[in-house]
Amino acid sequence: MQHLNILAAQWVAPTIDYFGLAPELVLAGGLCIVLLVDLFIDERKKWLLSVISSFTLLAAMVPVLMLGLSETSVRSMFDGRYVVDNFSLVVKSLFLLAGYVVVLLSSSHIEQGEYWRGEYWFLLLTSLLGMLMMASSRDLVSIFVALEFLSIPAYMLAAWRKRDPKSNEAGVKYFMLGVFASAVMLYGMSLMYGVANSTLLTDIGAKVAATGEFSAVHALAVVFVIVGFAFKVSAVPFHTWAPDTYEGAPTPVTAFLSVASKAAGFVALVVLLYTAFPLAQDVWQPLIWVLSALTMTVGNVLALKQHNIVRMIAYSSISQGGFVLMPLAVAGLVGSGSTALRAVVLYMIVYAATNLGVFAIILAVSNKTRSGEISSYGGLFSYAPTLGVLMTIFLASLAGIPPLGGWIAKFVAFQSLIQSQSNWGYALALVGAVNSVIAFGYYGNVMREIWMRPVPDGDVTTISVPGSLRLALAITAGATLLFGVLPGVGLHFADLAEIAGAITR
Amino acid sequence: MNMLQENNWLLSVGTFLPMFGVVVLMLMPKAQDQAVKNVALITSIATLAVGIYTAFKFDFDQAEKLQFVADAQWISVIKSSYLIGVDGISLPLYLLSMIITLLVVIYSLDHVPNPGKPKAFFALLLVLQTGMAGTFIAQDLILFFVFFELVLLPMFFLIGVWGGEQRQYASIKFFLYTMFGSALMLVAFLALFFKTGAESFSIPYLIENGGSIAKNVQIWIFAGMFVGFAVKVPMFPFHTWLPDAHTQAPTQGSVILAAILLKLGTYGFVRIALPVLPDAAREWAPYIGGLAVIGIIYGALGCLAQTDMKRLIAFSSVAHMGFVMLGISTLTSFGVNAAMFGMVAHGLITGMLFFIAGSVKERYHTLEISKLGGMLTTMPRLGWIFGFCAMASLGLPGLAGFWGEFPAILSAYNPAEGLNQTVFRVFMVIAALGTVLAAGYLLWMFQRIAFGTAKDSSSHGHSSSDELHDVTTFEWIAWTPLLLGILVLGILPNLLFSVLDPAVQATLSVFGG
Amino acid sequence: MYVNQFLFLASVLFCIGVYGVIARKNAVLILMSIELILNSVNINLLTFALRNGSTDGHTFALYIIAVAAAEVGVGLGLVLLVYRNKKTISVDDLSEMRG
Amino acid sequence: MIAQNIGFWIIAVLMIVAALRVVTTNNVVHAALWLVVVLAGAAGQYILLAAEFVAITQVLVYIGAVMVLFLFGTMLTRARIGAESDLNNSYKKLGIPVGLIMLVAMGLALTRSFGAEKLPDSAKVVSTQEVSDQIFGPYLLPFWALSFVLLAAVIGAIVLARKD
Amino acid sequence: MNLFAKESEVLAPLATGWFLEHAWLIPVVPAIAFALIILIGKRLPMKGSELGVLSMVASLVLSAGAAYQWIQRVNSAAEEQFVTPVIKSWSWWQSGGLDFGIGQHIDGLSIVVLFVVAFISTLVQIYSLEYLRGDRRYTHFFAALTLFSGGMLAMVLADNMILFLLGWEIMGLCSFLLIGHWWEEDANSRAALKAFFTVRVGDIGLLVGISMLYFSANEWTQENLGVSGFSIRGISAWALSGEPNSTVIMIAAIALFIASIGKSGQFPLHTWLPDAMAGPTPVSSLLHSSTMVVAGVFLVARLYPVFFVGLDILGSGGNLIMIIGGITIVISAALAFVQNDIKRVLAYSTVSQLGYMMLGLGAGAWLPAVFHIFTHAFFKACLFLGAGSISHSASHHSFDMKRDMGGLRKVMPITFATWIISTLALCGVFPFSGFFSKDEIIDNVGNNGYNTFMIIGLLGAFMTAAYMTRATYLTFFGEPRGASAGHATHDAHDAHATHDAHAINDLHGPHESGLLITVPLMILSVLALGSGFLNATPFGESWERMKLWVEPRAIEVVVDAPSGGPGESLIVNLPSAEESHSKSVCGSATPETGVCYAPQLQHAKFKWSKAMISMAIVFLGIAISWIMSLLLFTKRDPRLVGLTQRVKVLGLGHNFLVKKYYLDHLYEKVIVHSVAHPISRAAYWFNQNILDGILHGFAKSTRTISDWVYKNVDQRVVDSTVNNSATFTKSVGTAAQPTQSGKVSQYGALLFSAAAIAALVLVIINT
Repeated sequence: MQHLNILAAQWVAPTIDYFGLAPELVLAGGLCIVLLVDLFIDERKKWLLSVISSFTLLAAMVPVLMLGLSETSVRSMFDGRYVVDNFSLVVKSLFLLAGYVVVLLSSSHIEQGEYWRGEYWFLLLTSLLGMLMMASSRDLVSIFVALEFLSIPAYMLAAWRKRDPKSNEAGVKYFMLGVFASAVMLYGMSLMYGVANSTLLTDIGAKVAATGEFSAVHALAVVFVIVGFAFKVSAVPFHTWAPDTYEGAPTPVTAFLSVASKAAGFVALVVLLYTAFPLAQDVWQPLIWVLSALTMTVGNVLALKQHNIVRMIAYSSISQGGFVLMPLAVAGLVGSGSTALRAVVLYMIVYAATNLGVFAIILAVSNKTRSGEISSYGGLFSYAPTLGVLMTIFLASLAGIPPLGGWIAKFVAFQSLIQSQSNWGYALALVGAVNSVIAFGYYGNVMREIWMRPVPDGDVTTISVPGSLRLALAITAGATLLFGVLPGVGLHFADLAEIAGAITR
Repeated sequence: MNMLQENNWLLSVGTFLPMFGVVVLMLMPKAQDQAVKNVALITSIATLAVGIYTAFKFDFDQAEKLQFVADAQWISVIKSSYLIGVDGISLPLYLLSMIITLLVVIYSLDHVPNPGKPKAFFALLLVLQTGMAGTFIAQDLILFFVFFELVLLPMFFLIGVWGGEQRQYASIKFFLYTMFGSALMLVAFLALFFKTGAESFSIPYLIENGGSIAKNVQIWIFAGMFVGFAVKVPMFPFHTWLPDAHTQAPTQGSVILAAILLKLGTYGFVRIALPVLPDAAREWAPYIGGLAVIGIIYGALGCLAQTDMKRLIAFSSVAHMGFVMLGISTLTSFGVNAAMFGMVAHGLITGMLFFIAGSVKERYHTLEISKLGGMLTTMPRLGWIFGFCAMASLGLPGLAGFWGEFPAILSAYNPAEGLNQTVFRVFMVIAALGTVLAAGYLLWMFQRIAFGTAKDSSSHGHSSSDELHDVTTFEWIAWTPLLLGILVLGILPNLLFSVLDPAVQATLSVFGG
Repeated sequence: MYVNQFLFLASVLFCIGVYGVIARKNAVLILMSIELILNSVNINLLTFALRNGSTDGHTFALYIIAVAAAEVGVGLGLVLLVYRNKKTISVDDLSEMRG
Repeated sequence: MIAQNIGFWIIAVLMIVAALRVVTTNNVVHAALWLVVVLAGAAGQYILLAAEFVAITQVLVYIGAVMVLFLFGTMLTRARIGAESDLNNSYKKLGIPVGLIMLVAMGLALTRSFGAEKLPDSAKVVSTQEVSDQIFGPYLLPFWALSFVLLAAVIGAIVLARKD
Repeated sequence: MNLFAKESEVLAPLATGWFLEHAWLIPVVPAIAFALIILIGKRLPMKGSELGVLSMVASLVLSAGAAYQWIQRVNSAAEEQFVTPVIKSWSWWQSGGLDFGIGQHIDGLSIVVLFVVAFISTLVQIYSLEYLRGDRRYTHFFAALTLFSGGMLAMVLADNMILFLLGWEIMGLCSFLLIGHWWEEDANSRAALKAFFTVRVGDIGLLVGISMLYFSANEWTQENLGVSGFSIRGISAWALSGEPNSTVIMIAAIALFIASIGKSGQFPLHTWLPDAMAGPTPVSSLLHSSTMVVAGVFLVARLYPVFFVGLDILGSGGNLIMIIGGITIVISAALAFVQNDIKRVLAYSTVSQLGYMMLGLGAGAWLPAVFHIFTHAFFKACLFLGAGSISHSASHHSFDMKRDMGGLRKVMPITFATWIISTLALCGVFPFSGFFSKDEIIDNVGNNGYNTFMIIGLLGAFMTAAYMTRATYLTFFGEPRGASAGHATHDAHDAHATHDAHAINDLHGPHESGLLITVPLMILSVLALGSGFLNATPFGESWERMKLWVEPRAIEVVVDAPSGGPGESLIVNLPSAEESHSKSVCGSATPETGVCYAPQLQHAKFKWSKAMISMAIVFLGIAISWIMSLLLFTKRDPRLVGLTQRVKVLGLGHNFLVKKYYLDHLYEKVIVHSVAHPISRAAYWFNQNILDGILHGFAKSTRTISDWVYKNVDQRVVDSTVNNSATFTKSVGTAAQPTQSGKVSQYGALLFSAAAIAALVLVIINT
């Protein structure tokens, strides 16, 4: 007990690297502004809020870029509990840009419904702020708080279309399951703290191993913590909330959940695996293997059954999550760690661009058809060729067809599996290969509607796409093509993303 | 392997020029059909011009070397580079793809299939061209894979949008099948990469180092590639997508599918699978040869059972590609030469047959053989062209088909060292039997369609006298080069062999001559 | 005192909470069950804090209490929202979307 | 030590019984009250674990605030004060095996790892200052973050719950 | 004594000349003409026919020139000096280290056949100018005819087997096109298909044979002669070198012989030939009697050393060639009896005569067989053209002897005269050409000890005489019937009647044909009469010109035989009846000691006694047949008319013959139908149901799996991991709830149970 006193006596205000925190601070400032401005402006001028939000996100990119270019590669605060390293910068920019696109997607959408706009932007930005925090958090408390930080606003956003029972249902399910998962995760975290006597991931990493006196409780802790994030990335069998929530939530929110929120889950998962459990790979590798295989397969086969486009995309994104998990299943093996990390980061980047594009199209099309049925896409190409082509590009990218972004993401994932030269790796690669074929079944089905089927209601008036959606489409389509044709660009960032203090073999 | 690097911009320009055309097309207003056609035509002419200039600059005395090699950074992180080049094996196929695309574009000028949409149609054709040309010039596995896959989507849409009754089913089937193959192929590529020390995806590098992989590993890697390529070829028993795809595809799609796309698979065998994994190739060769001759007979039997002209031609592709695969499976440079020749010849001939089938469909509104007949009386020119192609297809000496078929059979008599001679000789006899069946189904078809008298036209409501016009100008322009090609290559096979031979010999040097 | 007696107490509470969230369909009761689980976590944390002689567990537990409060707030907000629309707070009735 | 131990067991049994009642009672208000027992028991255990500040916070926040929230929620949703028959799922028995498996897994792990390990005897009560030093020291950032979380929760919950 | 012609050091410089050196032009001219006809033929005044005729004339001149210079070359050689062929070769294509040439190989054999082909082609083309006048596909006809000649000539002078194959296949194609010339009739196109297909079956043998020879011989030929294993000269020399493995060369020879069987209509692949008569008569005359069908015979003659060694010609007992030839002679002659169609009679006759050629080759009578190719071409062409003349001018395009002919000798004197001359030649009556060739074959067969086959030959001669007499009687004697009697055309079964514009010409009754038809007939009949004298053995050595010019000449070489070395001679006993002599196979594998080139063969001494016997047999045949015909067709003797109906055995025999030994049934009904229908249908079924089914099954099972997962994982598991199963619910005594989904608690159950199970498993594993 001695040292506690000493610690208490020596308390000094922690030094804070404000430059390192600048992105978060900018965003925090921005969301306060949104909240305040919302109070004082006229209902007709509420569109200003979306402008402020989008500029806030872009403004937050500035310090991110500056940090990326600065000499100091790793900035560590609070005894290493909050670390700004290249990995966090890369994923922060991913969050910010994805958030920007979500703002673009939302701005026209929320004008239409009876939304609480000011609060919508506020919650969206809050959730993003939580994600930024997640990217840098390196201890259990920070990670837990960050997780709730990004989740709680998201629970509410899912229910934001207040008069739509589906939206309510989406919110409740998301909330309930989210709380269940974080409860399980917390139990695991408590055990970790117990055996490591620290909440710092690096300390835990040094202790938590698959062997030794405490191996059983290590295993329990690792499994429980992973379950918490498996929920977040909607890995099967923790995926059950995702289809319902995606379907019921307002579409821009769905886009946000399926991209940013999911990415945040992966970020935390990766950080934990690489810094907190590097010695326990015997525990988590099989778990991730099973999760990955199940996720791909179940997501795919269920997606085949869907006739609602959003629900289908929900299952599709579950299945895509399986592909992201794929490299992690061998990440603990010698020589695979860094390629697996690269694969995960690249997959997240590419997936974000592509999936946001899909949602942009869904928003644009549903503006006209007022339907979520896949069959409402019939003949899209004949009356809205640009949207048709873009949707095709996005879906093909999700299916992993060169030269669109998705292929390089899948490729790198496969690469890291095979690089492990382990039988488990090969086996999972085969499962992935088969699944990437099955996936085309439902992506192709939508393409078929777009190109080969007649217009269901015969209404062939063209779709007028709002400017913000156009911008979103341009960004996402451009990125999808860019990553595919010049994969080096995406890979460069993915390769940059090294986690400080990560132990890889 | 030494490479020649002069003029290394040529291939990139030739490959990506069509994409430029696509961009221009995209920016054009939808309504201007004529302008769309002009752009497509000009693009494909320009592409071919670049291709011809490439051939002109090609050093035929060093056909075994990669030429116009460009090696640029592409995905340095995974050690894949933009490495392109052509040698004697690639060049003919590279040019063939350009020629076929141009001819298809010309043919399409007045034959845009239902439901129209020329802008999209031509754009897809041009994308397809980039993919095909790119596959033949890529010297890096990843680049190869990208181009190999690039052709999938355009073809999917060509079949699915502009195809026949069952087009949606056929297109999905085509796509899933090929994707399945290429997924496994990709896994095999990756395994190859790591087993050779994870140094490079460059094909020349892998050829140098692939042989050192342990044999049983090689066999597994080869298995992955085999599935990928065999689906594309298609070899028995992976062929069932082909008849549906061909039958349902629009004429242009069938032509490109038959003329170029099927070659991607066989090309893959020659370019990648054999030289990189010689030990596995030796182990696999008898099985490949066996499947090839099964394909020959099976395809022929399939043909005999058909009542639909296009489907028959499609099945004949299975048989013909069987000859090609037989040649490849001998692992001798003679056999592979024959296979390469067979690929080009099959491209010209079967492409032409599909053109004819398209024109028949357009005029008679049916492809049921039993409803056709007397073509030689109603449309003598079309009938004779059809006859010419049927003859070429059945391997008549003096026409291009023969030089693919006969040497392939010949080569099976004496396969490479280490292969079981008896087995291959049995293959040879079976393959020779296949030539008879080929004569059977092709001439039978010709007899039923071209000979006899015209069938009652009431079966297809239109007045036949107006519909049944003979070969049109656009058709002439599109077909003449193919017909000439069939004839010229038949009389002067050395035009092609002299280019192929050094490269094939160099490629197969791993098998010890 | 054994470490395990606290830990087992926590785990029993946890499992009762798990039973609760599965067995209950009243949304408020589910939220209560969750509180059981969160409390079990806190017992764990404090047990370990004592075992390890560190204060981090206390801090952690406090954060959990705070967040749990926020969650309950949000949860009840959602429950009220649902109640207003559906006149029920049975989560079993929230199964419009499925499959 | 023995006194503490006796205290522990009494409270523990109480807690478990109360917790079981929380998840089995047919009366929502009863459940809430049983929950109070559990939470109070937990606070007692915290004191046994030398965590006075947490125990006090537990009482203040949980029993003081959260329970009130629950009761408000119960009333706002017009739950009957008396017993209700449809609080449970028809498949509630599923919860038993799930809970048991969980318990087995946890019990196995805990037994194997901590076996007969004992807590240190001379447990010094952790002072509030120590906790605050931590919160405003290394754990400052989560504290800030928490303020945003609570803000968001308040604003969001109001928007969702209000009539409009 | 060495019995093999050897090419060794040149004793004297051999004469050569422009025509010999440029013999390759002979096929090139028609090939160019073909292209021109196709391209511009229709615009020419005579619709392209003039190009065809001119090119054939040019080829004829070139061949004649070459023949003349070849004779000079032979004359310039010393006694016993081997006359080396004029070989020219250019590289055509290279592949895989192999070089494929294109070139000419001119020796006596090719000179003979070149001349024959060019000559008959020229005449037939001239004949066709009239015969086909007004045909709607006049130009096409001449194009195909010209292409055929080009192909055949190319095959004949080919210096290697690839070029040979090329010519061979082109002929097959032209045969297809020409048989199917009047394709509007289904029967014609079927016949064309059948012909092509049957020949193609034989072609497997050619492909296999060439391949085997190439790979077996190539090394030796490259080393010793510097030519590829495709080279005819190389293969010949290799076959005689003692190198080849006896099994390999035997299989190769059999394979090649199968091709010959197909092409030359030998038993059992002969059925296509009579059907091929569906083509226009000039085609039958040129392709299906005098030239194309002898290609099979030519193949055997060309690669004689291969067959000689491979099939052990001159060995004791028979060999495959002889047996097939013998069977063919008798069977097809018998079939000729029951035909009513004059062209079919001639077709079976052709098959039978080809059988003689095969028999000769098989029995070591190389020269007589080649000579028979020569003479047969003239008289058979003449017969066919005569038949054409009848149908053209007298019988309204009918070829039915019984219905539409009879008594034509008065109306068509020239046709009749030429017919009679050719018939006599065919029957082998002295001094017509057939006598000198056919009798020589029979004679040599006997001479080489194959007495059975000699008897078959004589039997064949008897039958030939008999069926030809029957045909002649039916056509030219008796009373005119049907169309010949001037009756209106009644569904004439030669198809072209319905298409030809010149049906108008036939409005008037039977008459003699025009000059364009009769002049070729007369020329041919003159040759049918006189060509035999080119090798008139009865008149002594000096008359045996053909032997001098055509047969490879032997030289005496002392074979030095280092003991056990490769130069050692092999002594084999010849089964000759006359004098026993040894046959040595050249064992030398080096050019220094000479390379063997052709087997030396014995020639039978002509004996009038034997000739008289065969003559007697022929006349007996003529006489019996004449009397029978007279009784049957003119007198309508009740004892004979309807005999086949009355006597069952005879009826069966007749029926058997009419049905062509049921071979066609075997082919069409059994083999073709079983291939084209059940087997291919089965294969197609296999394809659609099994292979496609697997695919569909996969798709279906994927769907099923997804259904299953959908129902069981997403709904039932969610419903409760184990609880949704009815048993579990029962066991806890509560009523089973209807399956529901989308319920938070169930989701929660899944979440917690998955976490619990994963934890349990991993905890257990990791401790």
